[in-house]
Amino acid sequence: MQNRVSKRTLFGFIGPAVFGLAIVGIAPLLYAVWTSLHFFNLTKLRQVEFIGLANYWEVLTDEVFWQAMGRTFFLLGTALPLQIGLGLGIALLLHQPGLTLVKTLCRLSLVLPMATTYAVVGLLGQVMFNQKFGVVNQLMGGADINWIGDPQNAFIMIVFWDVWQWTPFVALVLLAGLTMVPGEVEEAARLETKSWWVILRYVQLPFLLPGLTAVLILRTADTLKLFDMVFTLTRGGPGAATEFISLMIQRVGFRAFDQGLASAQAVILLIITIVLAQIYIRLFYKEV
Amino acid sequence: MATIQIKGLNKFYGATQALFDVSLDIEDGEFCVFVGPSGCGKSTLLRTLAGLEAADSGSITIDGSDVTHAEPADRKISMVFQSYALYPHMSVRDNMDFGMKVNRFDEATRKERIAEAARILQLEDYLDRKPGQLSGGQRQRVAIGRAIVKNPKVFLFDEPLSNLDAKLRVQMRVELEGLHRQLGATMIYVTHDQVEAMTMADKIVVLNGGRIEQVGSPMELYHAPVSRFVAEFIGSPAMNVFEGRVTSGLTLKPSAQLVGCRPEHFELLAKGDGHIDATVRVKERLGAETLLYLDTGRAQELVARVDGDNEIEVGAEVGLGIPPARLHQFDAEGHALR
Amino acid sequence: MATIQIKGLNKFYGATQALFDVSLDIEDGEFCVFVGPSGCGKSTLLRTLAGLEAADSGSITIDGSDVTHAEPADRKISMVFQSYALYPHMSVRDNMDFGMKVNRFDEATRKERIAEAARILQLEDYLDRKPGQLSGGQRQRVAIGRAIVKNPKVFLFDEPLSNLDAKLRVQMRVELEGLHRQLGATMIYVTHDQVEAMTMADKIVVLNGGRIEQVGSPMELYHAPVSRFVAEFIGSPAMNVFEGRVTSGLTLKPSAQLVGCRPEHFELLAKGDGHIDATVRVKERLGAETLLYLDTGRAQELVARVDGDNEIEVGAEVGLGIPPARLHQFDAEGHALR
Amino acid sequence: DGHGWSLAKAAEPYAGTTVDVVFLLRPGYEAIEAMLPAFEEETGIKVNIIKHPYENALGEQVRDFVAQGDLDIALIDLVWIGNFAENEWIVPVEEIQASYPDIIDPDLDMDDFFPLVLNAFGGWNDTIYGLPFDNYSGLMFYNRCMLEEAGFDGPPETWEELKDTYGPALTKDGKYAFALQSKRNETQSADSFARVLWPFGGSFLDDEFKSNLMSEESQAGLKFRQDLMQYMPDGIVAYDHAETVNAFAQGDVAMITEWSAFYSTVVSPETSAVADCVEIAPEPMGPAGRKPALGGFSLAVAEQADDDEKAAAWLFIQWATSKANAKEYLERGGVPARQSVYQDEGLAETYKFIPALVESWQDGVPEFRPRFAEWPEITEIVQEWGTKMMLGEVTTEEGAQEIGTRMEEVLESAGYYDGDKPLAQ
Amino acid sequence: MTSTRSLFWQIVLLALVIAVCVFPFYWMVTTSLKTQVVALEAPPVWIFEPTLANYREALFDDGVLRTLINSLIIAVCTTLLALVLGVPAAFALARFEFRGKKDLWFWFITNRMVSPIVLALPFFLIARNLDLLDKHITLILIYLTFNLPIVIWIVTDQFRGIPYDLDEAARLEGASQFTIMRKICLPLAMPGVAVSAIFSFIFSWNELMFGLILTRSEAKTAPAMAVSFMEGYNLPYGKIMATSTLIVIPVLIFALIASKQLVRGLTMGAVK
Ligand SMILES: Nc1ncnc2c1ncn2[C@@H]1O[C@H](COP(=O)(O)OP(=O)(O)OP(=O)(O)O)[C@@H](O)[C@H]1O
Ligand SMILES: Nc1ncnc2c1ncn2[C@@H]1O[C@H](COP(=O)(O)OP(=O)(O)OP(=O)(O)O)[C@@H](O)[C@H]1O
Ligand SMILES: [Mg+2]
Ligand SMILES: [Mg+2]
Repeated sequence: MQNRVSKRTLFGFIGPAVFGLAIVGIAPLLYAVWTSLHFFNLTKLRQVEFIGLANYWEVLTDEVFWQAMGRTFFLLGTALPLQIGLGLGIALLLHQPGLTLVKTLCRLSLVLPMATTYAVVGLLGQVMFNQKFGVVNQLMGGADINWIGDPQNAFIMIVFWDVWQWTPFVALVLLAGLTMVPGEVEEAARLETKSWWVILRYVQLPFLLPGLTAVLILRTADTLKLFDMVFTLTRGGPGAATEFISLMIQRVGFRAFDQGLASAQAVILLIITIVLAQIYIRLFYKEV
Repeated sequence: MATIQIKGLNKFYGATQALFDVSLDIEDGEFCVFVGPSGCGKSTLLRTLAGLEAADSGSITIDGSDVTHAEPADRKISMVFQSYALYPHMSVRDNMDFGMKVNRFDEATRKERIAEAARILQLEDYLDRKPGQLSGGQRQRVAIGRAIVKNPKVFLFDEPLSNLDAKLRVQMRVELEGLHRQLGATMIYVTHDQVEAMTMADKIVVLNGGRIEQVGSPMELYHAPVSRFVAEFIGSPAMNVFEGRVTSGLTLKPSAQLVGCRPEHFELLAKGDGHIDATVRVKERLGAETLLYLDTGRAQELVARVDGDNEIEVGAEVGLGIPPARLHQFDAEGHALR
Repeated sequence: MATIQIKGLNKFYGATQALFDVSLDIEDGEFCVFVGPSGCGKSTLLRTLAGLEAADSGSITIDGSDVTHAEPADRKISMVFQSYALYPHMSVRDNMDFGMKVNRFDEATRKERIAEAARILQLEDYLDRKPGQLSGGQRQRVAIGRAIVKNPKVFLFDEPLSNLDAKLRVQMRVELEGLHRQLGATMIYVTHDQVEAMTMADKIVVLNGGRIEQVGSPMELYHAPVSRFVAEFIGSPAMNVFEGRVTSGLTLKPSAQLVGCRPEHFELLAKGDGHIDATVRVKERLGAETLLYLDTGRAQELVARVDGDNEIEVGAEVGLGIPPARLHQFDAEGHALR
Repeated sequence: DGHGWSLAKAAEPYAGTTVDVVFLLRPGYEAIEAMLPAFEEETGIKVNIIKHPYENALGEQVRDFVAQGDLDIALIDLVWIGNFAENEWIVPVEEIQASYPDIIDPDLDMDDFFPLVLNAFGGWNDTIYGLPFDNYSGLMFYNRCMLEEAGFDGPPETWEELKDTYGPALTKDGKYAFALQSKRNETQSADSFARVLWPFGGSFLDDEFKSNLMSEESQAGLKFRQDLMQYMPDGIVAYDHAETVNAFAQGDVAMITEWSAFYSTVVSPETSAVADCVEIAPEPMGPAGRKPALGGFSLAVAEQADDDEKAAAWLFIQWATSKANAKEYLERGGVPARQSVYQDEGLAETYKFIPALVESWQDGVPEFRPRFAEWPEITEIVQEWGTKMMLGEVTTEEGAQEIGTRMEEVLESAGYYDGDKPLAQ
Repeated sequence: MTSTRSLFWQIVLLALVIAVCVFPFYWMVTTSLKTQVVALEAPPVWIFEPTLANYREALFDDGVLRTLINSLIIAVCTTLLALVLGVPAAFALARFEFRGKKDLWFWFITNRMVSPIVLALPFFLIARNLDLLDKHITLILIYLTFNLPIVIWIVTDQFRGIPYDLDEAARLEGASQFTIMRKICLPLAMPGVAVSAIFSFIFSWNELMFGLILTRSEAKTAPAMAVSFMEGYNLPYGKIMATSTLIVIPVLIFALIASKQLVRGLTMGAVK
């Protein structure tokens, strides 16, 4: 296929999107880069001055920043495998033939977590995980677990909600990938082996890779951006147990009002995200 | 190598029945072809044999052991799919290797068998390519190679040549026949191309609407079809079947309603000399042979097949003779009368 | 209705050249078939004619006007794709209507033309169905209908029958021929099935590796191929071509290296009576005819085509006679010698 | 009235003006909101209230002032005043008085405000900007029934006593002696960290504005908090006001030190299971005295408002904090800062917190939390390391060291150490 | 070839998935029907006398209704805008040859990765200068930064899956590229368009940070409203859950209606 169109046609199609994104996306971003090179404290706007890379230096040498970063990647490293594992399980379950009604029901209920507002998840978490009147402790046989006030438990709780909310998305993406496997190819493999694992690993997985890459990119970006749910659930506490990178940036930028520093943090975060996305694409994405 | 017994097989898809009480014996080393129109249940029967579909009743025995409820992987069969079903992300070598690897064959055996299959199928130069980089014929051979290396008791083919062009189809047909001779394995082959059926089969099974219509050797089916359906299905162009009463001078059985004659069996005579008169409407020259489309003045057009050099002109009026040995007779329900 | 002149066409895909200096004249109302092996440039030539690919040099004239740089839509041609390319979300009616609608034909004309096309193609009952609800043959007809309603000067077909099964292919072939007669339009038809080429073409263009190998009527190509390539390409099974020196008793031209004889032209004689001796290795019975695969003791196997009733046995030793009129001779480069 | 001044008349030129103000979701604000129709009717001024939780209120206002937005009135927590004043986002009261002599209520009587409260909430660098509006003092709420059951006939006098005597006696059967809201937000720095600093003689800063957290006194206070935690519920570091008040109201905790504003919650049978047992006392004393927590808000006219809006804004502030309305405000759940209203003996019967409140407003520490512009940054640091300290992730020394270093960095870059800025807090 | 036993386990697992997905939602709804006293009862009660008071209060006293309408306007408009801008761009990425295509694609996707915290303040200041604060249009525009990439990502992929033959057939008939997109490819890419519309809607509807910072009252969004009840002083759990329920219901209805398309549209095939 070969489809070279005139510049005018091409521009007619992509122009509006590029233009639109440039305005709403690039302009503020450039502004943020500009602020990151300045001492820029909202409550001290008279003292704005160019300070070069000093903010970046401060971020890069700030232990707390890297702790938050490490915590964020720890969350990613805990939640994402769970989401992929459970999502894959659910996708495989839904991919089996038969039981149409239950499966339709299941697919519909998968939509529920995805549709739930992130901030609401946090609020709901406060209600359900409350040590005293929370239903979670009740369901665990009247356990007296302090979820929100204990650093470790609070982290587990965040993982739980992240997994609850995003596993359905992963499941649906993987299910879509599974349906891309030609039926006869799957059957050819079934003639060779009884093991579902072998079929998954050698036959279905290659078809799942594009979807998995998409999941990796989106989930990584979203985890690095994760804010609403944690903000409404623990606000980063107790201590710094759930202070992920975005909460930290928000704290620096909007509570301590040091926008220069916050912008530098955010720019570094963005660079990390983009590098990771590129790595994912290089590493995992193979065209079937 | 194995014999296969199918007994009273019924298969439903939801409410629709795809197979009706199918029973069939296939000998060890036989090349058995399933033919029939689209939707008649050929694939269903094959897939039920393979275990990809569960039989609703009846039994399947391969090599003496009942496999009706066995897993596909346990039936010691290989299957070649219409779409080839190659693993798109694996090289030719890995495609062939996969089945052996997952079944933990040792390295040496695997290498050896792949080399052997590649030699037989002339795939040596392509072992490291991906299926996407192969032509249709080559893919087909890879699919067959994948089947061979398993050393199965039974090969199943579901219209393996239907995606190939005519030339390649002929070539692959010959290759498959050679393979059958070479391996001596039992092979079951689904097609709706009766040239394939005729040339390859030891035994042809004609299916119609989920039921077995006739089982026999190619020549049995060609010369002695048990029904109008089989008569018209086998042979190309199809047998001319028409009402008996339009002929003159033929002795027909009392219950014969319809008579049939293959295009290649008409004798072209002068007008009035044969059993029916007709006018040549279209002449189709195929090189080695020529087809004549003949207008009898009735709704039904007849086809005659003559030599490539035949000089008869469009518009010529001829008489068609039917040699008695070539005459087929059918009753009102389409059953052949002998 | 239109004549087509192609002059010195070259076409590159990146660095690879797909067409080499192709020149060709097609008469008004002619049915012209492009044949050739896979990858020889048939589709490329057709698509360049249609304007879907731009020519790198050379010119295309349709009906006297130079269209080399015209938009596809301005060339007054219709094209039927191998995959049909029906719009899956539109009904049959809308599929046919689409082109007229975007070209702002008035309502009455559109209705009339669709009705007319549906009548010709017997699609009246299916006008409101979606392509997904049609059989292969019906889809094919819709694709043709979509081409017809535009009332084009030229029809282009790119392997339109290759997705159909053998039976349907024969049927559609006859329908297409009828259509050609009926419309009298210039048609260009790509295929690699030479049965199609032989039966349908007024003129066959044989392409090989991006070059035109021979242009001529079917019988010209069958009887007088200009090269070994054409000789082997036209006719099924292919012409037997083998070294001249293995024969005895034939008068060959001095530069003749290779001789050829079609399977249907061998005379079966007693051993030693013909020009070559051979042993029957395989006998393939196709019903109306039988193919004999003959071992001459050399690497090359010969094929002979005999009557369906021929009684010769596998293992029999025979002599093969080549009637002088049926003998083809080629020089070392494969050019035919006359 | 006698002066010939009336609200209606003063407001006449400004009728139809709308003033925008940020309010919190707290009883004091609900009280004014309920009283508002009277004001609007009388003046024709429309007050547009934008509600935010405390945690968002500062950011919201800062952004608005930075962007020269719509807010005509600033709602100022006492720790924000330095920030607002130094950025000149708010107008000094004197300036209003000079510019708009006609709208000044002759009954304004600035001296009637508790001086401590007026200066701390509304004043910066000897200038008064805002009038105290929603006013708190730290009080001790205790459950008389639980204490009596354990054999105490009154609340502890000192923090030591609370820990050593009341703690063990009241912590049992899933009940706890005490709860100190310590969530990682302003409660950590204001309600928890600062609360143990001052009574033990500690402070955030010394006279040179260097960290004083490593001093013996500061450390004593912080260590005391660690020791006290054994008598507090688990997860106290996740306790905001709501959890703390709730635990007290459900009878799970015997004593809390909370803002006066929660009085209505703990004595209302609708929200409290222990309404009948609630008693109020001043916060316990430490080695350095009582030094109770001090907090509250003032309202000030925003510099960015146009002339009419400024006048209208002042009229509203003046009305909301007026002597005349103080009683109604109190009865509707607010806590006024007018001395006159508390002279009414009858009220102290109904509102048991009044004596303790009045007492604490006599000698509080205005810089209980430093009120300079850097507080928003510093409070974040204190919140982070204060909670880590409580969780045992760092020792009190390590935490204090960390806070000190970071705090000094902030103050350094703010220019306090090279004499650019006066050492005002 | 599924035995009864494996069928049983399948049902058990599916039921478990359904239960885990649905339970929090169920709890949210039931809590929203509790009075504050019931909501705080420990251990929590499952059977109680439901009250609609929380809804009444949220909807009519606190103005949640208004914020829901705001959210609806914003989410619908930004979704439509993202589709209008994104679908043609996706078509160009899927169908046209031009230099820098991959880079352009990646740049589009990159926008999805930018943390809203970076953009919020600059956007706030810009919007302030243009007098766009607290206006629907501001959020509609800024939400493009995460909706447009999603639309382009999913729809490009869908367009790629449509046989190119169809384009050529239409071109031969004289259809312009725009007609080809609108009449031929778009109807066939509907699953992808629907999915990207769902996601755009969900992401916009759920967005909190921009909503908090760029709106105040006129254009205040529902999530910003829900969070604004979170005063540390006395959490009205019932009311918060009632608001939450009101927020979740519309997007849920929308998502359930379109859920059929979800799997077909989510192939995410071509990352390149
Ligand atoms: N998965 C299925 N669900 C429902 N019906 C089916 C299914 N597979 C096949 N059928 C039906 O069963 C019958 C037999 O189908 P089958 O595929 O065996 O035919 P076939 O002879 O292989 O046809 P073809 O030559 O077209 O491949 C048909 O009527 C078909 O519609
Ligand atoms: N888009 C393309 N880009 C690069 N090379 C191409 C492209 N299309 C065709 N070719 C090459 O051009 C040559 C001619 O291809 P073309 O499709 O015309 O062959 P064909 O005769 O139609 O073959 P077939 O019978 O397989 O359809 C082939 O070598 C092919 O690989
Ligand atoms: Mg089939
Ligand atoms: Mg082609």
